[in-house]
Amino acid sequence: MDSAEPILSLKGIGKSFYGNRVLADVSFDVGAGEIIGLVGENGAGKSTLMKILFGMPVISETGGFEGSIFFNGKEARFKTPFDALDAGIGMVHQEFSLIPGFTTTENILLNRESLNRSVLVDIFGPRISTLDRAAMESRAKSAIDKLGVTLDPNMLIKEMPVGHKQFTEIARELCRENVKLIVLDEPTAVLTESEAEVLLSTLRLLASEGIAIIFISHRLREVVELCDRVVVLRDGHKIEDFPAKGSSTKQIASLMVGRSMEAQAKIDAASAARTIQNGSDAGETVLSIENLWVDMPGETVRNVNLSIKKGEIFGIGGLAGQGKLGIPNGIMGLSPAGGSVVLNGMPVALNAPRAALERNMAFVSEDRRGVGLLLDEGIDWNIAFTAMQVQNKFLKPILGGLFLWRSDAAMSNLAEEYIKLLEIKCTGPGQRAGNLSGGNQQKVCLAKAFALRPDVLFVSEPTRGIDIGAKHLVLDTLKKYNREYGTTIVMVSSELEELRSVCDRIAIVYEGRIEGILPHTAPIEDFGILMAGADRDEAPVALVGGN
Amino acid sequence: MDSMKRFAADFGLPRIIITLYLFALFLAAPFVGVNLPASISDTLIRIGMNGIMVLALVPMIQSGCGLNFGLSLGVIAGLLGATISIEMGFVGAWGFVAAILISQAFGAVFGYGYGKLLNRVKGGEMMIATYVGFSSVMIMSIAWLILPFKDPTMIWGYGGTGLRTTISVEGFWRHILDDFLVIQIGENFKFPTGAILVFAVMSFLIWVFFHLKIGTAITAVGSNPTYARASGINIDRMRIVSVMMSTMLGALGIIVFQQSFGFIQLYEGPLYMAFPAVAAILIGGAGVNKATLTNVFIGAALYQGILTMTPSIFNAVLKVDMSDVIRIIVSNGMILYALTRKTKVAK
Amino acid sequence: MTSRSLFQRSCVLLGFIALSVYLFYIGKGHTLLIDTNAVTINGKELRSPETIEVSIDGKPAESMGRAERILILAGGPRHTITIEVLSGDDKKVEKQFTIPTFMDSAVVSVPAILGDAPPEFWVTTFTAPPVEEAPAEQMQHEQDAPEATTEISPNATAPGQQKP
Amino acid sequence: MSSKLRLFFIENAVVILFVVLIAFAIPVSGLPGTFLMQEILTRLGRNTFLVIALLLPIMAGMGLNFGMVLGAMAGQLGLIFITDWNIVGIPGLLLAMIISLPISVFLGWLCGSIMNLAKGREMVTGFILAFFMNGLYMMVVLYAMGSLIPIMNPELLLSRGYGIRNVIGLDGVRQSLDTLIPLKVAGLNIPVFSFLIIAAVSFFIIWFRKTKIGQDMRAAGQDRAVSGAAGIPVEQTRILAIIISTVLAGIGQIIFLQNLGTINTTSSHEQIGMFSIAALLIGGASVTKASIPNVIVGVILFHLLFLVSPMAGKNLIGSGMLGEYFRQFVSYGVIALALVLYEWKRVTQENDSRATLRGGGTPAAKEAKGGAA
Repeated sequence: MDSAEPILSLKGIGKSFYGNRVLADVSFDVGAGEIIGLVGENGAGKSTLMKILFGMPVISETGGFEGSIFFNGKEARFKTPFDALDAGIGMVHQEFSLIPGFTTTENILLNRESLNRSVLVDIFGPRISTLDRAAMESRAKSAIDKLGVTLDPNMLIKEMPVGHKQFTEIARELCRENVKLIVLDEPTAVLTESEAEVLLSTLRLLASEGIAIIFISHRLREVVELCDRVVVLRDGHKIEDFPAKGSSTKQIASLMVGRSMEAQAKIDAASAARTIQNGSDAGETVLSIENLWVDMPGETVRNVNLSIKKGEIFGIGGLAGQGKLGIPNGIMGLSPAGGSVVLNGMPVALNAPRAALERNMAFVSEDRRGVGLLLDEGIDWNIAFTAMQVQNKFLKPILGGLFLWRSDAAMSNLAEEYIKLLEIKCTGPGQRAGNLSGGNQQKVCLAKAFALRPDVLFVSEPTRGIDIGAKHLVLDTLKKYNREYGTTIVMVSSELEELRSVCDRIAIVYEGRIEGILPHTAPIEDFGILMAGADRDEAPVALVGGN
Repeated sequence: MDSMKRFAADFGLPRIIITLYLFALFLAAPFVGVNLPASISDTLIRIGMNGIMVLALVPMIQSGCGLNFGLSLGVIAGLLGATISIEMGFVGAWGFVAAILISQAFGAVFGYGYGKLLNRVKGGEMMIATYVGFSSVMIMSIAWLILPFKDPTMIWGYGGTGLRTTISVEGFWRHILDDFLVIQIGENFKFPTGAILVFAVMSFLIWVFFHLKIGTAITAVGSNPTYARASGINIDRMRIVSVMMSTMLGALGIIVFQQSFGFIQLYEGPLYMAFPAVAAILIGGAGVNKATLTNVFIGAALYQGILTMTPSIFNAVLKVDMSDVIRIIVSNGMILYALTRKTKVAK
Repeated sequence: MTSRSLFQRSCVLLGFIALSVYLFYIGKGHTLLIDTNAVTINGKELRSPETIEVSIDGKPAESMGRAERILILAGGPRHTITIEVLSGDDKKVEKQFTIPTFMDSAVVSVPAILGDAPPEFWVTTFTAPPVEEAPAEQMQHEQDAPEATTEISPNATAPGQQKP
Repeated sequence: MSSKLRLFFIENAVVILFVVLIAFAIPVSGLPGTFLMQEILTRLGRNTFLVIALLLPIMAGMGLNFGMVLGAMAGQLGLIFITDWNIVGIPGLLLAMIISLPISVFLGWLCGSIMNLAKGREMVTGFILAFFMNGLYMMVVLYAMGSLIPIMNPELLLSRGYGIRNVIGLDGVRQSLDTLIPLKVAGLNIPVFSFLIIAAVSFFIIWFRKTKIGQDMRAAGQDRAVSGAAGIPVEQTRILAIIISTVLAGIGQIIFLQNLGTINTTSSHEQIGMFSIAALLIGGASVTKASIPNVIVGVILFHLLFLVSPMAGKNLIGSGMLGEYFRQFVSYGVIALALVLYEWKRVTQENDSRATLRGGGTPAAKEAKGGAA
């Protein structure tokens, strides 16, 4: 805790990708033996900050960054991750970067194995010498002992419990000669409660030995317990930098999702203008979901119960990794799911994308390039395809209906219509979707869903990674479609402000369950509580809060 | 000027070299005493012979199953069709049609099983296609020995069981397409209207197919399988349809080939049949997951052009026949070029 | 380090080259023509005994009459020839001789060896006499197999059973 | 106990299948035991080296190196030169190997770099590269040699004055390795020196696995991204694996042809890749895991089958050709089977690994189901 002279200090760090400002004037220090909790919603700039710290090539390729980094008192500009590693910064990723078929020792010392120098080195180069297994094992053991955990150095990674894998990665970072700072990105995301506890105590142990730690996590309870100070990032700005002691998860959560001034004005204006025409309990239920579970990697849905009113814009929010994205993917059959989903009184078959589409439900996926688009085909194909396959639109029967002939003319007319409607900037309906800008691609995905004239439209992260102008247009179009055609829209987004400005009611998902449903006019703090899953954990934190 | 550059870039340097090479051959022909009309007519005959085999690759490339090195499965179906039609004694046009019908039945069955297998190994199709093709050729070789064929023209001379390695279709349906409405200009220019007609009709049918609803779905599966799945397409069924089509077209292709070649080649005949067709469609500009009919036409014309012109020109000029070596280098060079392009689908 | 490894690597390279030359030298095969014709050296006419048994480098011995010539393949520059005279005073002679590397075929004269003529007379380079003998020998090696690329399938131009 | 037994059967399904097949075919073929033993001993000495050449690329995650044919071509060029210069015996063989070294290093480097361009489909690229280089090889051997490349011994050339003859007798070096240390035991002569060479190359492989470069290969083979992030030069390591494999294949081909006694210049290298890979797979190796016991067992089983099936075919159906085709079918079939098993396991592994990433997805499902019920 004695931060005589900070190991790392970031001064005025800024970064923008193609004119899109991602980080603005972020500065904070990390002293030796100090644990900093770095929190912020997805897209708040956390991962970009780490990429800048590690000198990832993607940063230099997109025009470098503003501000300066001081490491060990000296100005440091790491051009490649290896410079950062050699300087003494270790990184533990969320997905394990371990070799499954290697033992713990081999993984810990990957590419830094101790060799017994062979006589052939001069001729064939250093890599010809054989490995000194004994020395490797003792080095690995000493690193593991530093962690204060027991790991079998000869066990293969693929036979290891998840917790042990995490410790192996940390041990690998520890094994670097002059490690002074370790960055952990969502380390507890895949751990059970008990494993997480052991990890936290290990990190405290490391800190006590003078190693600085940056702990990135969405589990705010852990951040409060473990860290000395908490740095909150939102929309690329450092909002707060305060000692963790005495703070509460509720406070941190609301800081994370709190709104900057101009965004606030926008919401008040929008909500005031919109009369409450579809009140929360008026109108009959169009879609009711009971005990829904969805096996989607990183977005597991454990047990969700919802009922959505006809003509309503229903919002689903929550922190990253809590399972909000799993809900639409499960219902639309794209990820394995179970439970009961009833549309207009009739149950919908799960795990069958066709069934969901045939029941007039459409889905704009969050994974635009992967799921949402045919990058090699033209805009006309992209928009008309699903409607053609599911509702036989844009097809002319030939030979007396024996075959269905695709009418390219009808498809390009449809594309023209949506290009005008959504102001898609392109050279024409034939342009390949691949070379459209992010915003225009999102509009094409929307057009694809609108072409289906759905009763219920699921939209997932509609405004992620697109410019401000396109954001407004996309949201306005959704609202227009809801008003004119009465389409019920279920919008899943991590941008709470957007949800509050567009949706009537907003459900917050925490650890795969609905934590609570609030009207869009509810104060921001209430959302903060639900997002941190606070009410269930409030009790224990209060008890323990005194430490 | 930049449209020229863009055309050159996407047409690919090797393809430009090959086109110039062929062009040079055609230019050089008259000077070295090679009879140009005969060569052109020879090229056309060979395009008629191999065209459908090249066309057979389009469905699988479009559906993302990659280059169909297992085309020999279709060829086997064609051989079965031909031999059974001869065994039953059908002669002339009726014999030819019977051979095709029987071969389509076998092609469908083989294609279905082959498609099911390829669906299990998405991503590793090409290598498995190659060796499944090789092993099935060998099983058929054993079958040719055992199957109870009786027709004297086909079984070994001394009345043993098992079929001869090459069976002549002389008395049955030799040149039935090549001589159909043949246009004979001068004594050595012969335009095989029948064969070219069948090739054109089949290409038109394929063009129509890919304009239908199911064809569009198959193209989407090849372009982005997750997109197709999210649009309610049953990916596995579409892939199986494309594999069945490819195998059945292969069966038809080999029968058209045999009527012009004049002989049915059994046992290890079809072992390497897939490679010239794959090389041709790649020379035509197809990628590993995108193929159009223009690729088929340009590819077949270029490849067969090289195959016919090189021996005659080289013999005339250098008195040495390097055509076999050049064919190997050009065709395998093209496949290698295509394999090293950056594509995500169908390893 | 680089200068040291550069030096070591060039040593290895030179070593390989030296080894190849050495292998070429000791491996070079020669055809030895063992000859029992009479030969006159320094005015003295030397004749070979009635029947003898000759063996080169310990290979199985071959019996030879007078005025005969047999052909033996042998590798390397140094050879030992053991001649055992069967007719008359059964003397056994074992002599060493060397053949220059680039002398492909050499005539080894038995009478010269038996008659203790000076060593340089033992081996003479074989110059193929112009006509009568050469073709005979030439024919024996001629296995000019058919052209490599002829097609076996009946119709040569069409791509029958072709490798890809 | 039964699960371990079941696992044993699944792992060695291929080996067991072939042992049963051969046990059935040997009596039917009626070939005498001593003849089979002698043949197996000679073939072990002849082919094992070539099959060992396949081990390193498998370890480096590049699958079955169909491009080893390039090494065989280099070996043959070496033999052609020493036959032309008439260098005999062991020195001749050694010189042939030395000549083949630079050629196979270059071809290996070329093959490795092209495979790096087609990551994920190294095997089919190697397969096509082998055919492509075969074209170039034929151009060199049939047209360049004698005209551009001076060939001194006219007997090697075709009647047209250039291009190497189809069949070349290696009488200068024939059997020189096998008969170097003659040993006759119970009527069988055992090629002791060849077995020594095979033992030597096996120790080389075992030693190589222990070196840092061997460790890098194993790492790159299992996960290119992770080893790259750790600073291992993945691209060069993979190229090195292919270079060593090509060099060993060159030397192996020289040993193979020395035992055979003749080269047919245009075809004896083509089948070598496929036979060696089929032998390795019959020995129980897979596309990602192969060991020296797999090699030995594979060569024995493969060649036993190779010897026995034509005779078995003749006695069963009265046609030797049936056995011949059956032998070819087995070689192609075992490769197809190994490839299918490898891709099938890889695809299922990908789905399972996605499951584990879900942070114990399945418990979530059970819990919710529990909740729902």
